[in-house]
Amino acid sequence: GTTSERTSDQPSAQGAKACKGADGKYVIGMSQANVAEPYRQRMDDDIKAAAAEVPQFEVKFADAAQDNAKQVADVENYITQQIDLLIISPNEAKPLTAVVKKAYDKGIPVLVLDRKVEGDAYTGFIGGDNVQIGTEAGKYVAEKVLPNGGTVVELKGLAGATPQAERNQGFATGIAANPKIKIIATASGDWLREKGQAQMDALLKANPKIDVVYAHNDPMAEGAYLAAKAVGREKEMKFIGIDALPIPSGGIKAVEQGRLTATFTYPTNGKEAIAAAKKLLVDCTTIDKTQTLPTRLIDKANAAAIYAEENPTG
Amino acid sequence: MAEVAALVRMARIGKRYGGVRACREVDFSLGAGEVHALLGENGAGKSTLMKILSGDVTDYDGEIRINDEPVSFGGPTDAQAAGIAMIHQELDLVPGLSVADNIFLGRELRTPWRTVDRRRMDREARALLERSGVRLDPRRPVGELRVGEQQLVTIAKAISLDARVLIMDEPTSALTTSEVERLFVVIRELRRAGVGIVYISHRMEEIAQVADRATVLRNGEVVTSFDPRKLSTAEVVEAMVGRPVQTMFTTPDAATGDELLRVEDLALTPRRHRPGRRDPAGISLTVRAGEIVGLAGLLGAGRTELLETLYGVAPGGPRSGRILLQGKEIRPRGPRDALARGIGFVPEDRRASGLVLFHSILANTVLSSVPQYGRFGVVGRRRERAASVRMADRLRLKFGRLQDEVGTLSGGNQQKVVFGRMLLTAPKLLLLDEPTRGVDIGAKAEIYRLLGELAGQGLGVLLASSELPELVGVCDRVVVLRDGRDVASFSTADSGEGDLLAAAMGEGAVFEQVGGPL
Amino acid sequence: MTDVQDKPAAIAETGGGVVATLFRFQSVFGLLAVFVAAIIFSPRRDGQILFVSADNLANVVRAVSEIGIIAVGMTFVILIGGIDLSVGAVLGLAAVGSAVLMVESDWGFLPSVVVVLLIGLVFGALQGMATSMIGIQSFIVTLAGLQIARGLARIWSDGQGVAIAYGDGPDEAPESFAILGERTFGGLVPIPVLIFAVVAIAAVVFLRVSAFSRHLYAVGGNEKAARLSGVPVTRVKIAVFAVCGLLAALAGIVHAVQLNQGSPNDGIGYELDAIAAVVIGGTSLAGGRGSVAGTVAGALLLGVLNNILALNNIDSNIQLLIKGLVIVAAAALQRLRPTS
Amino acid sequence: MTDVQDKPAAIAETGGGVVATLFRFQSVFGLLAVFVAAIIFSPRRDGQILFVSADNLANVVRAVSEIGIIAVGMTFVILIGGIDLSVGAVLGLAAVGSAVLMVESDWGFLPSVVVVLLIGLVFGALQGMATSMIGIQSFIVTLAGLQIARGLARIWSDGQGVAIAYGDGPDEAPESFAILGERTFGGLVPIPVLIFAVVAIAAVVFLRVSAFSRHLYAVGGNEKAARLSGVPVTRVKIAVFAVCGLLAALAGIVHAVQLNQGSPNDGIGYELDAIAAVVIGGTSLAGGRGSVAGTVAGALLLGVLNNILALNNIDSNIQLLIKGLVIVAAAALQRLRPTS
Ligand SMILES: Nc1ncnc2c1ncn2[C@@H]1O[C@H](COP(=O)(O)OP(=O)(O)OP(=O)(O)O)[C@@H](O)[C@H]1O
Ligand SMILES: Nc1ncnc2c1ncn2[C@@H]1O[C@H](COP(=O)(O)OP(=O)(O)OP(=O)(O)O)[C@@H](O)[C@H]1O
Ligand SMILES: [Mg+2]
Ligand SMILES: [Mg+2]
Repeated sequence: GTTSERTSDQPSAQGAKACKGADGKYVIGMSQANVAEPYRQRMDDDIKAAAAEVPQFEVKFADAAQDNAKQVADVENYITQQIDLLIISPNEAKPLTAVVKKAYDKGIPVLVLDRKVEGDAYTGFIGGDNVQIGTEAGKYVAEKVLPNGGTVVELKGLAGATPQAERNQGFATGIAANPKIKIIATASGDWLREKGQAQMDALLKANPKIDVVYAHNDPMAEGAYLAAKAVGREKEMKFIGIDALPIPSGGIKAVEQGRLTATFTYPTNGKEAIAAAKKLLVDCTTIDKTQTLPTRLIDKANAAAIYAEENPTG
Repeated sequence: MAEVAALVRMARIGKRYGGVRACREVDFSLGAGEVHALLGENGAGKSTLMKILSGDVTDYDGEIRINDEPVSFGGPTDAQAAGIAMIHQELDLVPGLSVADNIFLGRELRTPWRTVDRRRMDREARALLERSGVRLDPRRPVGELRVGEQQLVTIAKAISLDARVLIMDEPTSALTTSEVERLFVVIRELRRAGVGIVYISHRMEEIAQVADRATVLRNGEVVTSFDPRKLSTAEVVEAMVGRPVQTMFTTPDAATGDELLRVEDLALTPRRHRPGRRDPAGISLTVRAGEIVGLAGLLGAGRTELLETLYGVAPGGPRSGRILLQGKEIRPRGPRDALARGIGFVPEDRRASGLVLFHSILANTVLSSVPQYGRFGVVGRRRERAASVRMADRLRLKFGRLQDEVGTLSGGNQQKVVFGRMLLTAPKLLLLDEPTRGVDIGAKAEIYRLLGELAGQGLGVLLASSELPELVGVCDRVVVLRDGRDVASFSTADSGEGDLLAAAMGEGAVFEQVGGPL
Repeated sequence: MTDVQDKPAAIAETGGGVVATLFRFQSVFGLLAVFVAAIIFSPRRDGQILFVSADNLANVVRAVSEIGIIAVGMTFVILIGGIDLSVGAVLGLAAVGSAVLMVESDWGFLPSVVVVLLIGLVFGALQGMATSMIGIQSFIVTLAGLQIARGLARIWSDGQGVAIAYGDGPDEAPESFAILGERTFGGLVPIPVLIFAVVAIAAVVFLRVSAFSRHLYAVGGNEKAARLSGVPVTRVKIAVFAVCGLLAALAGIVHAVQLNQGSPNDGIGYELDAIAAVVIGGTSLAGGRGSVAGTVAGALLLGVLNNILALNNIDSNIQLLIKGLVIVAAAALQRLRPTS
Repeated sequence: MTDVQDKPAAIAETGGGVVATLFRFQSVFGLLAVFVAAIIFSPRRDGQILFVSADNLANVVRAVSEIGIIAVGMTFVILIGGIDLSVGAVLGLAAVGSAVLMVESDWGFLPSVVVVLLIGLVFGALQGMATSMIGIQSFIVTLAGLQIARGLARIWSDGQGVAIAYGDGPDEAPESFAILGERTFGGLVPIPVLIFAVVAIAAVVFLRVSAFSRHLYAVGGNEKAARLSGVPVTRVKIAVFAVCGLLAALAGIVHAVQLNQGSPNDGIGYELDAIAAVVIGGTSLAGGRGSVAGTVAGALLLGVLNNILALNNIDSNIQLLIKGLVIVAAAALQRLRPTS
């Protein structure tokens, strides 16, 4: 990064200068880490939908395709275009810190979604808490699903991804309350449905008794379900996922249709980001530096209702 | 000459390649049942003219008439449909396919279920091959055949087309005398059946044997047309080259020096057997400084393999016997090692193993010697240019500019480039494998003159050739190989082609003198 | 690229006799070695070797069936001296296509499948035209094709996976489609495996008996010779790329039915797996030599390897290392085959 | 694969004269076209063309510097008729290596950089040996190399990105390293751009003047002929793969410093971008012809294209389509270069 300009003494980036009130027209740049992940595609969609409600806003989207360097370039291009506000969902924290700071120092308000950047050179962070989600999932298994103990296999996300580590760590904390629960195997499904399926094929083979499959996201849980179904063992075990995307191929539908037992929402924050942008640009107020959205348990009881709630127009 | 029943008539044919005019205003005709020889130096435009006739080259000026009907071919298939088949100079075969598949490529025989009738193809291929006098398993992949065998396959393929016009572009360049004889039998049969044949060759003695008429091209133009039985070789050559060429062959120079190379009972058992390879199985010979020693033998006698072993590129495996260079035993480990010891090698298949066809003449000429023209790993541009210009002059290379792609040169001139590359390494011993294959008679004379000159300076030469006149004319001594062994050695001062052939074919073989008056 | 070090070798499909048989045997040599290793290293339960249980073997083959189907098409393309990097993306496009047509557009089973296969066919044919008629190297044409197919799939699906539920309703796919994902022959053989087997056998037979296959080998072995012999080179190339696209689309359908969804991100990186299967199977990237039988062996080798690593729960990073080394070893084994 | 349809063309580095000049001109032709298009389609603000602002141009070149450095090495490999799919993974390995050595192992700037470069060199050389000495096709060797390098990077970094902070502390990297990411010449030229320029110029000069380059072209043009002419083919191949690995490692260092971290997932897919740059630059995948100048033009073309699409905020899916089409168009343009 560029280290020459360390002048973040102007508080304008807090929104003061950027704010032109309700008469202004605002171009918002949204830098997405990777739309190939359904969760992030949904985040873009949520932002698009929410921004459509704000006539002053025009949102542009860029996709870094999971490449830090590409995302740096995307943000730099936004700076060149002199956008009015940057929303970024960083691929990784550290590599994007410098360029986010650069935008912020230039007076562009920055909203960071889902994954934090380092330092405090941004206007606001909105995100979920993966450790907490993992803990909730663990507690749910420990208290509701296997109160008398049992065996769990864990399908992890891509090695090296932060949420993977956090969802793993949180879950361990969550089940710690019930020492009769044993994680008998873990495997890496790289967030992918087919990878989850292939790994589960082998896990089923190697483990005659599995009570719960905990997957770090819904697609892997679905893949595991398909693998179990193929050998007729899907009824023997419960499948728990994370993300609960309110889309047809998402986890909420899977719970509603009985494939998954439960899933936990990982909010996309899209709606909240536009709301925060509106506060900054149109209302000329300030926002909280950090806004953590809670997770929600989705089970058979509430799945249909929540799906409808998240997709108001159909 | 009876011009009455002209099967093919080409009028005012012109073709340019960039600045090169390969053909200009060429008139050419061919009658049914006629064997029409096409002669000319390398680059005279023979192949180009015939590629035009066979539909391979489609953008040209002039007119072609078949049976007095004007035709215009969009590709080789059209020409084949019109009854014109061509044996290409650069054996165009598919290495991975079997002999039979190659012969019937593009017009496979089918079963009633439209599938390939492999059995019938094999049978017919075998019959075709036998007709040209070859015993080859039609199921063998062409890639593992010798160059000579491949040439026979292309001949069989062309014959199988049952064409009315058969163009043979240097069909015998890799064949030895006995296979050539068989081919001539076939040609005579075809002629009797009314097929018109265009025969291109640089082997003058063949022309008189088979051709009814000959046309000479020079620089893309027709210079003369004549009855080959009525002209002497010297007159023909003069027509081709445009000036009188004196002695074809250098007189053997008896003044030889010390022993340069001694091979003692060399035998090699490759670790991995390759079908069709004939590795040395007990060869002894010597080459003295200033001596040109020939290697004679039939197709597959093991000449190429001997040269490869001496150059260090033979397959690995236990070997017996010794190789001594200037009295010291050596075990050539590879081309670099051999070159460092002063052994140079000109391989037999220049396109596959000699040249980078799309690189410049310059780059190809200096490839083996480039590091020596500069310092610190930097190329000395001026010196390498000078060296390659010098070599081009010395070999009388016919070319446009040094930057031109070597692949655009005519075959003989390509051969000179490979030759020149080795000379630039200043070898003590030169291993030549069919060095004049496809080289015109004028250029051959140059090469022979050069060999004589180099021998005079103390270079030793081991020359494998299938052309008996060349062996007899150029070499001081000829060693005959058969089945990987040396079976005889002759001094050319007191033996002729007949002796060589008899030795090559083995005992009891009846030898019939080839070559009539020319 | 021409790796010129490639030594000549008999080709299995056209050469006859002992050499060819030997070579065919060699092409499954690596597979045998890996298979034996898998048995040795397989975890056991109650004395039973888990790896060789019918269930597990069915899983292994099911898991490779998609790559296998793609690899058959890739074999053709590589035989003519080309390469097709777009197959993974075409798979994704086809998966999305089947899902969207059946679920969102409410088409029937047959029309959906036919249209999706046609899309693959046409996409492949277009790539074949670009490479054979304009003369752009196929690597670059299909690299572009990859991006284009991926882009189309994203646009068609709005970037999200399209879930496939079965039934007669408006947003449901016909039950007949689901059959493609089930098992047959007493629940032993998954239909995808059956499809793969049919494709592979058809390809092997086709290469042995058809005249077209001679043309295909000729185009890859010596294009000029092929042209001079009257082989319709351009047509052969277009046909081969079209078939490769068609098979990629077929794999996409199989993919969608197995995962109950079509996602634009399906099949990322499959092209490399398919190429690995082909090359491990002994087909030369220089074109002109190789066989579908070898490719099937190569695909199974990769499948067995993946399975045994997963059964033993090897750390995913170590898996990467082992897979890399086994691929090199398998390719090195290929070099031992008898050369001409 | 040999795309045999490749027409012969003069080669730039060894031939001289008009044809060569023309060819060199042709290889930047596509770049010029895209550049002009970029100016035309650039958004403007206050009458200023955003695309041509010094800042933006610096960004464009900085963004391509890593791919550019890799593509230079890739050019060498492709010139000898090989391919290197491992470069992206080696970049990741090198990025992880620099971060781990400097931050976790507390090494100094120079030793870290030297060791990381050596790792790239040795990794490349090993791949060169596998392809030249065992004779496995480079596609497969480096496909395996990709997995191995990626696996090693994951293991070395425990699967996590290693953040780079600067300072004298135990868990901090030396400030001297940070300089590699800064700008020079009045804050205008980013150092990565400078490194890329130096590498490119050195490579161009090297290919024009060195005797080694003759050997390199000859190996790619006709390996058998080169061997028989006394060219040390094996050594040339090993050297070329080693240099390619070295440059990939250099790109990895540049990557790490620019992103302030080394992550094992860095550089995924970069190999395809690099190959695209090489081929758009007019180098034939069949080996033996091409130039580094063309590659630089190709890399810049891709960079300008990416930039102008982003500046216009083209939808990322449409971007995929456009990029695919432009790559094909650029390659088709190459076909127009003067043939023999
Ligand atoms: N494809 C080509 N591109 C450029 N020039 C060519 C090409 N083919 C032939 N030429 C040139 O055309 C001329 C005639 O070549 P041609 O091959 O017809 O000669 P030839 O008489 O057959 O010679 P040879 O006896 O050596 O075979 C030569 O100067 C040659 O360099
Ligand atoms: N089965 C084979 N596999 C690999 N290389 C072969 C095979 N057969 C022949 N060769 C090589 O092919 C070349 C051509 O053989 P060639 O046609 O020259 O035989 P020849 O010259 O007619 O006979 P001679 O052995 O007398 O030289 C030689 O380099 C030889 O080593
Ligand atoms: Mg000729
Ligand atoms: Mg020979």
